[in-house]
Amino acid sequence: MIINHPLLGPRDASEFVYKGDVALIDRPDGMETSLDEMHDYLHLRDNPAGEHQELWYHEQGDRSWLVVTRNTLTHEITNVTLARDVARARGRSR
Amino acid sequence: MAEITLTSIPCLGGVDLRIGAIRVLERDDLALISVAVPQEGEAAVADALRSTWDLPMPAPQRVSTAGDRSALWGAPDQVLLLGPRSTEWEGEVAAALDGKGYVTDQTHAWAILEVRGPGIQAAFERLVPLDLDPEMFPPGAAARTALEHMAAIVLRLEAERFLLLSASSTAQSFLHAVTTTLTWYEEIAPGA
Amino acid sequence: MRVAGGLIDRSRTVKFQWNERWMTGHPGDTLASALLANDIRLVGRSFKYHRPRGIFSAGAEEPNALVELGKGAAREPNTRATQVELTSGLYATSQNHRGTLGWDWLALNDALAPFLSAGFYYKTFMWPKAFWERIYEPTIRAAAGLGRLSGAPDPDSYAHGVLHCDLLVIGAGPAGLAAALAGGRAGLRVVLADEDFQPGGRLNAEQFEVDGQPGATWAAETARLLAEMPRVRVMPRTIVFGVYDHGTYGALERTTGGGPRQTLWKIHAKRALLAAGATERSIAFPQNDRPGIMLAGAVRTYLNRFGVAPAGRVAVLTNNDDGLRTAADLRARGIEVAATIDTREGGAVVATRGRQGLREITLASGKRVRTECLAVSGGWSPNVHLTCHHRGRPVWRDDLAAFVPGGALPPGLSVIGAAAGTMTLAATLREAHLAASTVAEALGATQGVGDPPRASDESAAITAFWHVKGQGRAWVDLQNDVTTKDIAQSHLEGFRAVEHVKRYTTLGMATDQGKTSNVLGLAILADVAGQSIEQTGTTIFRPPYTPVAIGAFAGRARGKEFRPTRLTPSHNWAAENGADFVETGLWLRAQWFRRPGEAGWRDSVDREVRTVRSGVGICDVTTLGKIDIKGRDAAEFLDRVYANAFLKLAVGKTRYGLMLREDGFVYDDGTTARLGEHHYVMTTTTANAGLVFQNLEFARQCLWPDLDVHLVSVTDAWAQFAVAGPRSRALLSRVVDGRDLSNEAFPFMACTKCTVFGGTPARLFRISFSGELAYEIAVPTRFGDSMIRALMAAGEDLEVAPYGTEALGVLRIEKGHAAGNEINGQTTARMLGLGGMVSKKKSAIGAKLSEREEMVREDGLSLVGLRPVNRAEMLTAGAHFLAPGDPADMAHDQGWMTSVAYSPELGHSIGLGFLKRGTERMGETVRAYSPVRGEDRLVEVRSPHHIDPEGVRQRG
Amino acid sequence: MRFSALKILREGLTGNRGWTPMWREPQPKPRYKVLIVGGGGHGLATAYYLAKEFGETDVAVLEKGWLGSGNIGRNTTIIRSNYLLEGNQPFYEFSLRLWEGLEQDFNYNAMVSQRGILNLFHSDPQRDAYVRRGNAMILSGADAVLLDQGELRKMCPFLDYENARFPIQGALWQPRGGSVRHDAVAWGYARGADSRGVDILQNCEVTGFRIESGTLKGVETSRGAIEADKVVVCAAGSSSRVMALAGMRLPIESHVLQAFVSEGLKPIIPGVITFGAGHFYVSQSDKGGLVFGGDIDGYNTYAQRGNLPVVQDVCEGGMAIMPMIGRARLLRMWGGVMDMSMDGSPFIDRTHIDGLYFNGGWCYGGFKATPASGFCTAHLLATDKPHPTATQFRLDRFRRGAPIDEKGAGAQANLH
Repeated sequence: MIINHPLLGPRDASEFVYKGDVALIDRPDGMETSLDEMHDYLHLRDNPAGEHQELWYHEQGDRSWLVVTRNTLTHEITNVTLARDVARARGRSR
Repeated sequence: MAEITLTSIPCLGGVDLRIGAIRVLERDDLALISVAVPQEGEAAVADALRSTWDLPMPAPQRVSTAGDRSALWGAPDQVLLLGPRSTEWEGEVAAALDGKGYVTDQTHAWAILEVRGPGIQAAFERLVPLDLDPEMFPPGAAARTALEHMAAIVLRLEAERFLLLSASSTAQSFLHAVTTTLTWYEEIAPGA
Repeated sequence: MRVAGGLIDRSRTVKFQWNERWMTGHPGDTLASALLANDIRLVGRSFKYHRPRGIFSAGAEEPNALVELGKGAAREPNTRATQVELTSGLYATSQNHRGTLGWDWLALNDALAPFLSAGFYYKTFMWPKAFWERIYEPTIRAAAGLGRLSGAPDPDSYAHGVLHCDLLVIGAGPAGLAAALAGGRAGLRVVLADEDFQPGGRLNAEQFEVDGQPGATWAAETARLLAEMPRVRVMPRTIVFGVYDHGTYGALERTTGGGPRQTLWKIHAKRALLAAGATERSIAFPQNDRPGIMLAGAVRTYLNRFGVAPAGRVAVLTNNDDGLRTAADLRARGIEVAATIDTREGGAVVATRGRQGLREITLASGKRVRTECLAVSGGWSPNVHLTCHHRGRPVWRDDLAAFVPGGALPPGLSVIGAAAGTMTLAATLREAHLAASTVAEALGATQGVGDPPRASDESAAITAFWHVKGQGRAWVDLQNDVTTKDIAQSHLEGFRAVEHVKRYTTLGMATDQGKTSNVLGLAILADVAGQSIEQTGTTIFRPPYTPVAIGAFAGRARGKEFRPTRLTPSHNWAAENGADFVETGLWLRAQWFRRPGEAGWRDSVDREVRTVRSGVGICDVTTLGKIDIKGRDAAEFLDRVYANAFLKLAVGKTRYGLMLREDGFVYDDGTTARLGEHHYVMTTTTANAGLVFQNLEFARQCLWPDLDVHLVSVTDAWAQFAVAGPRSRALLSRVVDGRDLSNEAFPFMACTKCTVFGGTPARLFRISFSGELAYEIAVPTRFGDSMIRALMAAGEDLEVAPYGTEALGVLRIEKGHAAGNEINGQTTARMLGLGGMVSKKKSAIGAKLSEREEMVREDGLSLVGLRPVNRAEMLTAGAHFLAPGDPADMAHDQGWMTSVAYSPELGHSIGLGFLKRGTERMGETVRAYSPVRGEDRLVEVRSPHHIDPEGVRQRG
Repeated sequence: MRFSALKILREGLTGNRGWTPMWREPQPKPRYKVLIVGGGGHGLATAYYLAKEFGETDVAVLEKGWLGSGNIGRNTTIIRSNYLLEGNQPFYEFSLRLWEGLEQDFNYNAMVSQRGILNLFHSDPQRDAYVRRGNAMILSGADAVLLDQGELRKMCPFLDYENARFPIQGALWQPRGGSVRHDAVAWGYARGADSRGVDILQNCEVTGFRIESGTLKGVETSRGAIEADKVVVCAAGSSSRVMALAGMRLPIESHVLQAFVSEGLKPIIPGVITFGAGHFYVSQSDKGGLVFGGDIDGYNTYAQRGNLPVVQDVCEGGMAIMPMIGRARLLRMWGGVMDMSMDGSPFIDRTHIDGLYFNGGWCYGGFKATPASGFCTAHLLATDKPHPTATQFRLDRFRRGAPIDEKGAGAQANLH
């Protein structure tokens, strides 16, 4: 696979480490989080057969975490963005 | 214990060899300093680099150069400064940045090989996974990648002159990978 | 036998050996053509019945002519003689026979064939039960298999490479050459790969003309033109074997000359054109498997390209016009055509004779014809293989009686020429030219592509004909001995899905992957089932297109180069000083330092431990992960990634940090030192250094993107040494420049930047893994070698000695520090006795889920120390704990021994382990039961802190 | 029809014309007591044991393609019971025992071949971990032998003892481990279930569940609606997709595991061998092919194919321990879609929907589990109680904090 890094251009996927569903960004922080919320965040995945947004880490590159939109049936990649930007857009900050 | 002073020993013993037409030598004379750019601090770092050394901020996958100093793009919030090795430089960089960036000397984390000579781009086809076509990777380009299971930075100085950086702990394995590649290239395409 | 013509170099002779006989051929020959030139007809045996087999094809589709190449460690089994370039001294032998090739005892199977029909083995060999493994299976295994591996390491090397191009053209036949030419003229970066050593494909095998020249001449000329284009790379001997994601193609190049035997290329191509041609298939008729029965196109290849006639007299059986050309070409070379049998005119072959080589065929009319070769053409199947690698499904075309590419092709791949079902030359050339022009335009090329090459279209009309029904077996898969009867039986038994038939009969599962048999088998199945081929479906092809050596996939990564080796800065010094090294992840670390007079490793380790406990020892601990953490929010960041509190760590202080995974289990531990207002240095375990860094990056980029915190791995930047033992302060006081190291000025857990030996920058930490007064001192890596020598010199009068990982382990077990054996990803902080460290005041990573009910059970496991009741006994790790008197079963399992050591200080063996309710059971005796070691010991439960439980020494 | 040597002899002498179909091709009935979604190994085994052990024959197996077309048709055929944890080991030992009597039980030769499995170790800590594992195996009634390098050399002289990057110190050996002809398992179970009255409905894809106020009523399929009292989903690889039709989210990701087979070779590898310092395992089939594999590709996918880096990684592992295979050629590579669970262990459990049961999350260990999985699922369906060896395969175990995490990799599916 080739991941088209938004800053570095196409790179072989073997330079990257895969983590999984982009929802892992949405960690329920804070003391008032319930065990169930935390359980669901960590364990339950949509696992779609089709378009999937997922986290990849450019370990053998610039160490950026990326959000890759990839079809799990065809492996076609339609979008790649820096995860930091996605995280901010999803409301994460400090 | 004033009578003892420590000496710096090159990672690869200052290796300098020729394989066919290609020369491989260790560059133990270079220093590498990481400058991390604080949140919202990019302009300040850029100012400092420009005003102190006339170094522009490098674009991704590129190197900017002024005299014997270069700045490599390292990550979205990191610049790597490459220059002549001296004990003072980290201090100099820290002084120049004056708190505008976080400075970490990385000189000793890396072993640096200079590899140059005719045919090098073809030889590197069996080593470097990047597209080294001059249109894609011209002199002044630099990229981090992995080769033979080792992290590396590949920097093109001239059309047929590269710097290869590898972690200092794997320097021996890295050198082996490079020399094997060049030896094979010589055997497969003698004199090319 | 040789005839005139061909593309071989008759001015030179090449000597080679076949089954220990010296023979000659010419440069340009394949092993197969040279064997035929030497009138060798019998070359192998089939898999199941050990039927005699002769050369069947002239290419990658060869099912029969599999040979062992080379001898000794270099022996290469199952090599298709049709693809072996003849070289001087080549050594080839036949394979898969017991006895000689001519007298193969296993041919007895053929006589038993009625009882060995499809799937027979599923229905028998079940009684008595024990006989399967003792008798039946060993017998079957010994008879099965094809060639032999040498059993010795492959003596050759293999390279890997990566190529990038605009256009990859797969196949250098007429379509591929025309496409590459157009692409090259347009200025594209083109790679033209072909499995053959001679570009041209079928042009070399036929009598066609292109641009007014003989086809082979045009091919050679075009290849030369292409090779001169700077952005075009012509790669003969290169087989593109697989299509992977996003325009990545796997290709294998057989290297000539020195260096690696083969290069495995990963080719990244923006576009690719598949010009892989087509493969001829046979017709099923009774006894159609004899040596001498060949594909008609292959006969033309041998004749026109190699100047070889398979026999002096040849008959032709065809269902299409292309097959008829074989007869014409034979006649043109003066070879007698014994019969031309066209199924479209009702012709058929109903029987054949000649056990080890064809002698005679019987026609439908009953007429017997003497012939030593029968050239058969059942039509051509486009080589759609690569189009299926993304699970595209070929579609049937009745007019061609063939499958053509269909379904979803791999993105960026188009198909041209015969591979696309374009079966005539002029049309192929036009199509290829157009396809390359389209690619050039799409990629924005501006230069002209020139005109397409010209040729005339020959006739390729075909009327499907598959099967001559009659007496005797008719083979479909020649290598695996699958006959039409097997397919019929499979259908009878309910195996009706194509995949069921394939799996039940083994059709198409031989080394040729059914290149000549799949479509024929499918047609037979359709016939048996009374349905069309379309309704019957098809199997798809998987990579690789042709088999690829495992060594080629591995490349250089073998032996000591399997993975890179990381060396510590003191490696050379250690090697000079008697160190034995041990692999720790990628690192090589000194395990112990053997001194003269020490009989075994235990002597060395015991001495090293005593040195640390009573004097001063030095250990290279560079391998621990080191991460510089900087930024305005570094403290806040650390407080969130560590389970224990970090906000209030003062500058100049170090703290033990416990890191959990988000699921609440312990991930890693280490110390973090605050060297400046916004500067920390974190240490991780050796094993987890990379993973922890990755997780920290995740936390800073994805969880809290606006924290100002920055990470740099400095593991390789600093040579770090533990200096441990009561005399460590004395030693370091001589080393560190101008600093008071007294307990008051530099207490336990202090840290500082400093210089050593008159100015070399350093970092000093007062931390202890051994439980003794101890420090770790770091200098820039290149000074590491000098540093260890200087430390040893400076401490000579203190009797300083180095210690290795083994002593390090003993020291930490004595002290009761958990390490990798305890922190293995299944451990909670509570189990380690560190439950209290997990702060409830903050939602650090893992804090929440560490509270789950099963993880806080009162009767859970906890870390304890152990010693043998009989102090003379040696404990071993991995023993399970049982209460004395309990039965030894899973239900009564109470934990296990994680680590053991011999404590020179205590004079007996000690251990650490996890025991149910362990903390409540001090003083109890339990069984340490290790049946795989044949051990069963009584051990006493005690505190994990075997020595100095109050920690006086490290604070002293 | 009962198979025997005599039957083969008789048929051979009469032209092999008397064989009959292995299974019927029935039309779906409007209603069954039990529906099994998935005609792979686990689904067919469940049907077989339901009929044979629990007398329940009002059962249909719904298979979207041809029977055995899932992972039972694309795996590396290894059987073993060399697990570490209490939640797993007794179950896999039960499975191995069922394998040992399987062929006589269902009168079909699936070539269960107990030539042993060797787990190589390369360091002292790894040896210690294998000692712990071997002891756990013995405590649960399985067999385990610790081999030092000398003993290993006698069994496998071809391993690289001299020049390996990670020295081969010895192995944990389970003599009863081995391999099985995988397709034959599906066929044997299908035949056994069919002959007891179970309907195997091929080309019958489940497209929805009928659930009324928390109770399952039946399923919609490509061949019409079918009512049932109980439905169990045994569709590993597609578990998330199928269970999503019932509105459930699972602690599972789908990943591809590639597998490889070489050209046929004369026998050279005695049993199963696994590399302890990299990703590689290998055995040699009765036909002579080296059957091998390694790690999953590591990204979510439903495509039954993988990519080159893992192919290379696996072959590197092979060359690292047995450099003689350099000249053996890789003949075929393929991929199977795995249910990778968050702790690497499976589920056999009820769901919160009355009448809906779930069997999945087998990661890449599903083949060896086939008999016990079928048996325990049948047990759960028939008695509504978990089988004693499968009590921990619960869907709520992460909520309770009781993962069965053999590798200690945590809630990261692709690391198991």
